[in-house]
This record gives sequence, C-alpha cells and structure tokens, in this order.
Amino acid sequence: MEEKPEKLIVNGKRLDGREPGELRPLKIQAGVLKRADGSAYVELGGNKILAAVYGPREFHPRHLQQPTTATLRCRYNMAPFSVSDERKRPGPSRRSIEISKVTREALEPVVFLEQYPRAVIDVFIEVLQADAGTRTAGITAASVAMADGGIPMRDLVASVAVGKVDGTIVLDLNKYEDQYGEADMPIAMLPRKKEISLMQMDGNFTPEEFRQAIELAILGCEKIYEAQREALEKKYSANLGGE
Amino acid sequence: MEEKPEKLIVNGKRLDGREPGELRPLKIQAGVLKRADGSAYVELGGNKILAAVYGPREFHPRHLQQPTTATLRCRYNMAPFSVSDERKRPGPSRRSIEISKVTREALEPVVFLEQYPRAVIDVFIEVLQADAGTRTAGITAASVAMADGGIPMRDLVASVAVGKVDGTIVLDLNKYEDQYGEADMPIAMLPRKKEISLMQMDGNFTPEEFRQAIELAILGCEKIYEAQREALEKKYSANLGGE
Amino acid sequence: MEEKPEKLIVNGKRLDGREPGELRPLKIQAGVLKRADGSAYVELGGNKILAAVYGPREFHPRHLQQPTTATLRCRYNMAPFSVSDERKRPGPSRRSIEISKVTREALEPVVFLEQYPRAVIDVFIEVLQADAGTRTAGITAASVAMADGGIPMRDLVASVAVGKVDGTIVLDLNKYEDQYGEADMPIAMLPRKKEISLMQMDGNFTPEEFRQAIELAILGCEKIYEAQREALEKKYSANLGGE
Amino acid sequence: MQEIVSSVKRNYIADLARQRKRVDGRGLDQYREISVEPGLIENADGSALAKIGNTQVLVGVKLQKGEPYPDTPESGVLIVNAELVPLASPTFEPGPPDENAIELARVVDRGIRESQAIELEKLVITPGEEVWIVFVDIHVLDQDGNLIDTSALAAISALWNTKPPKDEDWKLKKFPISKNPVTVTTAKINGEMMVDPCLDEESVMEARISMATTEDGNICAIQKGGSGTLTLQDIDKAYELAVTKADELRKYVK
Amino acid sequence: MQEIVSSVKRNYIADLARQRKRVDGRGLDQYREISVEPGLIENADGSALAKIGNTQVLVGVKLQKGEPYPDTPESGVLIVNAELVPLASPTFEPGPPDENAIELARVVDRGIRESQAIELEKLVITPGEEVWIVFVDIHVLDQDGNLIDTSALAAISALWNTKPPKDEDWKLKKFPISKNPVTVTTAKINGEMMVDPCLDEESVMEARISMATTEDGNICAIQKGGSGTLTLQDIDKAYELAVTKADELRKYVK
Amino acid sequence: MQEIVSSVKRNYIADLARQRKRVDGRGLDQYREISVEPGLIENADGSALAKIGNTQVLVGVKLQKGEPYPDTPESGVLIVNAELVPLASPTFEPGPPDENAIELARVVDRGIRESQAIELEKLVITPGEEVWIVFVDIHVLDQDGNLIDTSALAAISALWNTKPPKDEDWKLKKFPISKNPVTVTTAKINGEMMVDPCLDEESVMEARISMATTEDGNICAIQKGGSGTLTLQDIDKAYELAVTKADELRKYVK
Repeated sequence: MEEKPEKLIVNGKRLDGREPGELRPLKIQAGVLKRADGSAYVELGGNKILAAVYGPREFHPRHLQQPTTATLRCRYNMAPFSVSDERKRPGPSRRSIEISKVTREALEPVVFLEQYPRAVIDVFIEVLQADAGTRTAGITAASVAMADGGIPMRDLVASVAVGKVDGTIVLDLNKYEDQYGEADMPIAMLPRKKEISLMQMDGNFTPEEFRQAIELAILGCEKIYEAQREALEKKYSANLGGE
Repeated sequence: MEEKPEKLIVNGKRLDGREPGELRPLKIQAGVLKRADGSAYVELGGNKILAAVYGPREFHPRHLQQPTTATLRCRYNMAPFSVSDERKRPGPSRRSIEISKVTREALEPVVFLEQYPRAVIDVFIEVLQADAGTRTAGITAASVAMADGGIPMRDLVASVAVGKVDGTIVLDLNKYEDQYGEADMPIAMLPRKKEISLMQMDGNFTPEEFRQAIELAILGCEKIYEAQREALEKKYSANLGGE
Repeated sequence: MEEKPEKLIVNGKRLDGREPGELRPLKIQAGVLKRADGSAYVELGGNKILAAVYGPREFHPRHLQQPTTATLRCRYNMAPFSVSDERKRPGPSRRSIEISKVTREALEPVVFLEQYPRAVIDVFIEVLQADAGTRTAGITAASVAMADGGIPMRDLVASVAVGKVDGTIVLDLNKYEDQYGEADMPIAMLPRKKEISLMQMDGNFTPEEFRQAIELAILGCEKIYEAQREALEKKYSANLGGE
Repeated sequence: MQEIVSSVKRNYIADLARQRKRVDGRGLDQYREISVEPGLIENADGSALAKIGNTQVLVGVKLQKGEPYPDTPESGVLIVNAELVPLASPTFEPGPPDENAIELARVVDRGIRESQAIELEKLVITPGEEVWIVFVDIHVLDQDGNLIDTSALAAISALWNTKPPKDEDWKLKKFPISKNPVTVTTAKINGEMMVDPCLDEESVMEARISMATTEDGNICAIQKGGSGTLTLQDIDKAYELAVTKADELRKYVK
Repeated sequence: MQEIVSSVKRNYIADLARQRKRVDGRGLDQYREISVEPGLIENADGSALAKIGNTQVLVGVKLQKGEPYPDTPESGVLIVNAELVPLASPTFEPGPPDENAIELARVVDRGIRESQAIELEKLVITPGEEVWIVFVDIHVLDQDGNLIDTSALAAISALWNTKPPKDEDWKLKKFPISKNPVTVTTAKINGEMMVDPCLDEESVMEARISMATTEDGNICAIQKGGSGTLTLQDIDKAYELAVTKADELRKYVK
Repeated sequence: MQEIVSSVKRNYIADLARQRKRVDGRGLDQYREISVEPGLIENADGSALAKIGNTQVLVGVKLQKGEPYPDTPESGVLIVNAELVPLASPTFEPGPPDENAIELARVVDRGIRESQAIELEKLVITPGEEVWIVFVDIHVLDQDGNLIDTSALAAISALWNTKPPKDEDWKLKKFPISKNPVTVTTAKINGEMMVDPCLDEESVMEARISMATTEDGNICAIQKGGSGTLTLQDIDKAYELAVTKADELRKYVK
C-alpha cells in the first residue's frame, strides 16, 4: 500500500471527490449464476462481489438438523487475487471466519427459518476484488441473492460502513480511509423497521461522533436498500419479459 | 533454561533442599469448577494443573459406541503460557498425544466402565504451569476429579516420577533434575493392590537401580494417595457442612 | 539428481543398455502380505512397489454407500525414504492425490463393481523405492493384487509409460529419460480388448510421434500382461501344492 | 456456545425480564461477583485469573522476539489467541479454534489494540527486522456466561501485570502499557437490556452488544452478536451501561 | 463433480448420442457459446473471465518474488491452483481442494508448462536465490460442465492479459508469454465422441479425454478421465477434434 | 490397533495362557521366526526390512542437513516417524499418525536416543547453525502383532546399515553408530507373561511392557501399554525376559 496521504479530506471533499455522506458508485445485479438457487453481483467502488444461495435443502449430517427451524450457514471467502497486495492464501483465515459469523447473524433476523424445519440454507459470498467494505457489500449482495432465490424474508438487509476520517464522520470508507482513518463501523440494517442486525466498530469515537455515525449509516443503508430493490425489480421484469 | 549446575546433589541434599525420597510441596483441591461434572486442582512444586471430568454421557458419533462398556477418553493439554521457555503453540503435539494415551491407560483399570455401556467419560487435564512431572501430577489430579464427579471407581490412581540424579535414586524430579539427570521413570499405581498402571522410563538404570527406583515410587505414590484422600474428604465434609 | 547427460541415446541404445522398445528388468510376485485380502509386489528397474487390496467390505460412513454398485477407492503413497533426493514428507501431496484418482479410473473398468452394491473395495499402493514410472508400475501391481484377492474382474490392467528421448520413441522411461526427455506418456490398457483406461501425457509429440508412442505402449503392456499372468499362475500353483 | 434450551426455561427467563428481574436476583445493571488474581503463572511474563460469577478465564502473556508485520516495520506485534478448552464446558470440543473462539480473541484484541493500551512502537528492537511480539493467550477454565467481558478483564489485567523479560535486548524499564480499556456486554432479552448475561441468559437472549471504552468515555471497539436485532434505543442504553459499568470493572484491573 | 443421475436422463442422453444428437441441439463437434473478458480484476496482475455456455471461470494472475525450486535455480516458478468454491455448484464443498480441484489445476498447469508458453527462464532476479513466482488462481464461479477447457481458456487469456508489476526488480518490457496452447475436451457417450460436454453430459459420459495443443498442431498435454475406457479409434477422433477446435478456441484468447 | 474380538477367541487364548500355552504352539519365552534384510532401499542412506512372524516393518534412514535444536546447538538431530499405512492392516486408516503410530515412533526413538546408540555430537557441521538430521522412517507393511519390537529391530538394523551420504560436508569415515539397543515386549494374558505377542494375543492381552536394553543389561527405555495393570512380579519377569531375549534379537542386527 502506498504512503499515507497528508490529508484525507480537502475543502470538505474526500480524496476520491465524494461528499462525506456520499456512497461510492454502486451497481447491483440479481440472478447472475445458473447453478445457484439465487445469486447477486455487487460492485461498490472497486469491490466486486458475488453472492449465491443454495437451499432450503437437506442438512447433512442429520444430527446437526434443528427440529423446529432451518439452519442458516454463511461463508465469506476472498479469491486469492482479490487483494491489491500479496496474493491471499486460499482457505479461511481468522478474519474471514469472524466475518462469516457476523454475516450470518446480520441475515438471520430477516429469514423465516421456522418455515423449513431441519433444512439448511447456504449463503456463499465470494470477494472477487476487494476495495474496503467487503463485509458490508457482501451482506448487501447476499440479501439480494436470497430474495432472488425465493427465500421467504421479512425484509432485505442493507449494509454499509461509516467511519471517522480527519475528524469527519463519513459514509462508505474507501481503502485509504479504511487504512488511515480514525474509526470504522460496519452496520447492517433492516430498513423497514430501522433495526440493526450488524454492528462492529474499531477506532475511537466520542459519544457524539458515535451517534452521528449511526445516523449517517441509516441514511447510507436506505440508499443501498433502494438499489437492492431496483435490482430485484429489474430481474423480475426481465423474467416476465423473457420467459 | 539456565546452565547445567555442577552438582545436583550436595551433601546428600538436592538443590531445592529436599531429601532424595521427599516430594515437593503438594496441594490438592477437589471440586474447583462449576460446569464440569467433577474437577480437581493440583499444585506440586511449580506445577499447576486442573483436571475435569464430564460424563458418563452419550457418545457421538454412535458407531464409536462400545456395546458392553463405556469408553474413557483423556486429553492432556498444555496452556501456551505454561512453560518457562518459548510460548507453546496451541493444539496437540506428538508428546501430548502420547501422554494422553498413557494417561488413559493409567486410569482405565480403576473405572467400572462396564456399568455404562455405550457411554463416554471424558477426562481433560490442563497444565496451567509446568515444572517437571506434569503427566504424573495430571493423573493424580484426574483421579481426584473422577472421584469428585462420582464416577464409580475401584481405587484412586496415585502417580509420581522417580529418577536418577548424580547416581542417586530420587523421588519427584524437579526441572533441573529432569533436564540434567540420568534417568526419569513416571509411575502410576493403584495404591490398595500395589498394581502399576503406568510405567515409562528413559535414561539408564542398572537392574539394581531399577528395582530401587520402583520401591521409592511406591512410597511416593502412597504419600500422594494420602493427599488425594484428604482433598476428597475435605470436599465432602465441606459439602455436608455447606449445603 | 546428477548433471544432464549429453546424449540419452547412443548408437541406438539407451544409457542403461536397453533397446528403445525394451522394458527394464521386471519381477512380479502375488500374495506377499498376510493381512491384506490380496497383495502383489512389483520391481521394475529400481522401482519397488507393494499393492494391497481390502474388500469388498462394509462402507462407512453409510451415506457414501452407492445403492447399486461397490465403490472403488485407491490410494497411491510414497514412503518418505523412497526417493533419491530429499526425504519426502509423509502424507498426500497434490501429485499423489491426482495419481490416486487416475489409478482408480484406470482400474474401475475391469472390476465387476455391480456385484457388491453398497460395499467398498480399497486398493493401497505403497512406493517403497521410486525410479520413474511408479504410477504405471503401481497400477500393474494393484491389478495383480486385486486378482490375488479374488475380486471378480473382466481382465487385468497392464500399465507402462512411453516417451520421447533424443527424438526417439522409447518404452518404459528410466529416471534420466523421465527427467531429461521430451515427452512422457503413461498408459494403462485392458489387454484383451486393447482398450485404454489411463492416458496422460506431457511434453511434445507431433501427431506421428503420438501414434507411434501408442503402438509401442500397446506392445509394452502386452509384455507386462504376460508377467502379471505368470505371477498369478505361480501363486495359484504354489497354493495348490502347499495347502 | 449454543445450548439447547427448554422452552420452559426460555419462558421463565423472558417473563422475569418483562418484570425487569433476573434468574439470580440481580438488577439489570448489576454484574455478578468479580475478582481478579494477577501473577498466578510465574512461567508467563504476565498473567491474571479473572472471575465473573462462576465464569473463570486465565490469561497469560508471553514476550518473544520475532519479525514485525511488513506494513508496520516500526511497531511491535500483538497477537491475541483464545482457547475454549473442553474442560470449561460440555459444549466445547477439542480442536482448532471455532468461530466463537476466534470472535472472542478478535474482540478482546480490538479492545486492547484500538485503545492503544500497549505502546507497540516502543517494542521495536531493530526496525523492520526484529520486534517484541506480545502473545496474549486466553484460556477459558469455566464457562458460565459473558466470556467476552471476563476475557477482556483478564487480558488487560495480565498486561498490567506483565514484567520485563530477562533478555539483554529489552531496554525499557517496564512493560509499556498506559491505558485501561474495559469491555461491557449487554444482552437483550424480551426487549430488555441487561449487563453481564450469565449462561442461562445467553442461551435465551435475542442479541448482545459489547462495547470497549477508555477512561475518557470514548468508544474504541464494538461487537454485536446473536441472531436478533437492536433498536437505536437499545444501542443508546448499551452505551450508557458500558460507560457506567466500565468504571466499576476498571477498579479490578491491577 | 459426481452427480447422481436418474436412469431416465441417462437413457435419454445415451439415445440422443446414438443418433449423434445432443441435449442442447448442438452437433458433436460444436462448442457452446464462448466468451472471454480479460482484465476484470484490476488488483491482479492479469485476469480473465471465460464462459463456455453457462460455465464461468475467473482466473487471476499474481506475480510475486520468491525462491526458485532447488532443481531449477535459473527459472521462474509457475504455480497453478484451483478452487471449486461452493458458490459454483451444489456439489462443491468448502475445504481444501479435493481430487477434482487438484486434477483441474494440474491439467491446466501442464498445458501451460509443457507448451513453454511462459518463458520462465526470463523470470529470474538472482539465480538460485530470487525469482518471480507466477501464481495462476482458477476460481470457478458457475459449473455447468467442461471446467477443464473453460479454466484452460481463462488461464491462458489471463496470462496474455498480464502486465508487468510495479516493482524495481522487474526488468522486462512485458510479461514473457509467447505461445497459445488451448485444451479441447472430448467426451464419450454411448460410444460417440463429442466435444465440450455440458454438465448433464458429463454426468452420464463413459470417459473424457482432454488434449492441449499448440499452434503447430503438436500435443503438449493429455488427460483421460472417467471410469470407462477409450479405443484407439476414440483417441484418434479426439485428437482430430482437439486440433480443429483449438483453432476456434484460440481466437478468444486476448 | 484395537480389534473387536469374539469372546470365544478371548476365552480360548486365556485358557491356553492358564496352561502356559499359546495359539501358535510357542513357549511363553519364545519369539516367532525372525529375519532382517538390510539395504533393500538403495535410495535411502540406510534401510532394513525386519520380519517377526508375519509382521513386516521396513525402515529407511535419510541424512539431511538442517538446523540443530536451540537447546542442543552442538548435536545432530534424530527424528523418528512411523506410518501405519492402511496397506498393512484393515484397521489402519489413511491420515496423519494416530496415537498408536505416535507412541510407536516415540518408543523406538527413546530406545535409540537413550542408549546413545548414535553419537549425535559427531553430526555437527557448524555448531548452532547446521547439523545432520537423521530421519528414521518406520513404514509398517504387514501388522500381525508386536510392532514395537519389529520396528525397533528394523530401525537399529537400518542405522547399522547406514552409509555416509555423498556430500562434501560429510567428514566422517562411517555413520557414527556404536551401540545395539533392542526392545523386548512382554504381554500379560490371564496373568501370564509372554514375549512377542502376535495379533490375536494383543487383541486379548491385559497389558504389555516393552523394555529396551543395551549389551550390558542396563535398561534405557520402558513403555507400559494396555488398559490393565502389572504387579511388581510381572515387571520383574518382564525385565528377566527382556535381557535374555535381547541377546537373541541382537544377533539379527547387521
């Protein structure tokens, strides 16, 4: 990674030209894979992320089955070539195992798991290219993939990070801001009820900054939510037209 | 580890002031953990060792169940910070796998395994601090933990090492004696019937030294046995008083 | 490995004195192990290879059982001391996993797997000493071991490598030819029907060389086949005489 | 950490929560009994045994020389590892750390790292070549709930207990620790927020949120857990509890 | 890759084959639709997404400095790895590469290596000490049959897309690739040989044979797969198809 | 190594033992037929195939340069490894060494190491930096009981068979081995002590005790195994057998 820039915010604008409360360019596509039961592709800045859903399907081995509910499993994985520095060794890292866990906990609240006792629903997130904010973009993609796959859901889950950079609260940190900023707080939200299903943070927030950051995250998630719904509508109307 | 001392026995006394046939300071406590079905804590010199017992409980996967007897499993494990030199990497080593095996074989003869067909009894030994003789202190602790957990037993198992240092047969080797001595022989015994359930040895014994060492080990195990029974009586009387 | 020799073929002969179409000294013995259900030992040049067969036997875990056919499993393994250069670390390598797969696919066509639904047949190949051509010698050995173990088979499988060395198509490459030659093509054949069950190749063949190499491989497999049958006859007649 | 809970127990604890009561009679903002015993492991460079109720966690610190990370050549290295050894709970299995052990280690790590409690830049021997590695090993001994707070408390206590290693490359007078971050976990049960969940409460909670704060009331790390959600009010409440209870916990450090 | 196939499907596909027809209406010597998109991953030094029908494979190339193999001190290192991530198929499982992933990586490796497509001897920094390692990572995204040809096509395309890394130790003007090997897989179903099997065809085929050839029509790598056999005529047919279809596939490279 | 034994077999063998008889007609102090074939593996620096009855163990020795252990900078390194490959027994499974393989390797290791059979201090190239590593690989080929004695016999024979490697850093005339430890295992069945248990006997024995002794009758290593106990008389008997049978076994070495 290159040298730390002297300032990350110049004249109220971020180094990539964004306002503090602005998302990076966002593209969401639903239904991009043939074999998966549901799938989605998300680009957010330089992030390129695929998500796929399989299930509800039979859960092996049987002794892991839950008698009154389906089990949701999530796997967040980075392709070896997805990072700008050294090739990432294949296989799970401690970081990816933790992300897989919080991703699952971010998605569980919206799925009607009780409709499929004993079954399993698998969510796979592949980071093809990483550019800060992969876990939140992955959750955003996974939730579209689940909807694309017809998994019964209460709501979508929209997810984005907020943080503090040069003392300013900003939305959707890029790689430099993530690396050199003072705080990073990934959040996932159920947009309709404004409930939080993922919240992590590291860095340093005063109480006021913390509250300001949450508010900005809510605005960000609402923008993400809109793009998620557009992607799903586009897919459905294409299907209606095409088939 | 420091330099080798010139002599390990001076004027018939060992460097820590002990007689050849003397144990290090010994403390045994039964019932020290809440979640375990039985537990014990042993301090012997600088050794600090916890043992816990779970079971008899259902054995998964089922195809490993033994139709006419319970299965005893033992796991000896060292905490990463337990050793005086470099941090020990977590996870089983070849050494700890062998110790787990001989520990199980040292304990099996006293357990009425046939009373619980298909079940499993788990014994976990955690070395929190190591100071030579951890495997024997671990067996001593495990046997108290099993009694504390109400596992039906023929007898306790008492265990201690003997060895040869500067040509003298000594009881309960300390770290220097273990490192620089000429022989080390860990032994476990069923005190009532004076039967041996663990015997390992490495170094060099003449036949006479070997016999002398066994006799000293028997005396040592008897002292251990006494302390084990005291710890259990203390626990039982505390329970009677306390509840 | 030593320096590359200047020429690998001198006056039409190979460095070990062989004609291009000549096998290295070959020895096959059936029934060399007591515990295995069938076994064979093959020496081909410096290769020393043991194969053993267990089964048909019950297949655990059950969910892997195939309802209408037996499963064939093969495991090719090299002893740590089998190679002339550095000690090989124990355990499967990517190379040995691929060889195990193509070995299984080379043997499957001759086994009447449908006679033993749900069962498993295990073939184990141990390379005790390696000298080029271990995979083909392993298949040759495995097929004799299966016959020795009474596995019902359509035919034996005979296997040998061909290649290109100094522009000449040769049979049964030795270590130098394997290392410094221009092409290597291991082949396995069902001799009666002249059908190919293993074919791999790397290097460089013109179309003509490719066809010439296949023809030479067929001749080579026929010689191997003869030796395989002799070994089995010797075993049977010994059994008839001895028991 | 998942335990199957009978619906009877679930209803009982949820009903209590509705009345703002708890299984063991505590108030919603009340911790179980806390104790910290530093220095138990002489073989370690620092150690502490922390107990919150029946939950017991032993943390040992080892200082060793090694290479810095390539992207921070002028900084020592902090490595936090957690072992959920099967001695501590019938639900822990032997084997490499599972997602619960990894999350525990990483949450404790972030509390220490982000508060800049350890002055890592002082732990350099030769920049870019050799630095001190601070191994913080979390060894869970008895799991009766709230492993995060107990482990964080044991870890920061063990670090404050850490003595300089006997090594000629060590040039500092003391181990360079200067801050005192503590972590407070609040669980949500039947909509009510309560600190320091015991195991029974964890087995029925909708979600938990752990917040590490420093003496100045700033937040340095957060981790939400559990498969339910939190409202913005829940998060406010958790922050309020985190700051007030942190002062109480901080007294046990050292 | 094994899928359990109903005997109905098996009979249907076999019957079609006897009539020299295929499930999706193609001729026996016809590939599905092919596309190659190079340069998709800016973080990689080279990349390409190849599609054959619904099968999608993404390959990324990373150049890194490292040690040469002891027996080839004056040569760069080529490492090909394949991940069959469970996103791509309901039959793929998470975990280390299984025999199918390993075979796939090794077959693609041999096609590149044996054709001497990369001039590895140019990738030496200090002989015997430091060389460039070419990591070719095959990431399968959607598995609808014929992973070998799709992966080989993506790999050679990604290598042709590879740009010099920004590193002062890199002295060449461009990445030293000079050949264009492509791999053609022919499946045998009911005795008939047909190129580019889709997943349904793979599930019923007796055997497959993959041949990598270079522009001059020479063969540089072969791999037979499947539990059936091939006659000499089958192999002749496969070679004939390999050479004619290679010309077609080669157009998509770059 | 555990095999499920029918109670019929168990009773039969136990009854025989009470009469001081054995399944294969041997005396209690009698080994099965023994043979040792050294030098079978030319690729190894030393090797030997040992057979005791139907049990066959092949041991290969490899000498390689590497680093000494930090605490013994002036000593070569001995590494003993055992593979119970599934070819040798229906109960052996592929995979990393289990507790039986590890115990076997460590018991053989101790017999060699504690007898100081190899003069490891002669295997130093540069003190603290580079030494010779002696890899002793135990490869079990046919398991019909008493793997410990068979492996120990093969190992010491392979070490006596070891030739200097062709390497300019090797300065000694021969491989520095000077002692001849052998291991004798005695099993206890129905209270009777008998040497060299075959597989059927191992499957019913209460316990076993293995003793490695040197030419002078001193003991250098002991390992008790099995889930029963030994009386002091049993141990005396085992020692007596260990010394007398060692002389017999020692003749097969070299």
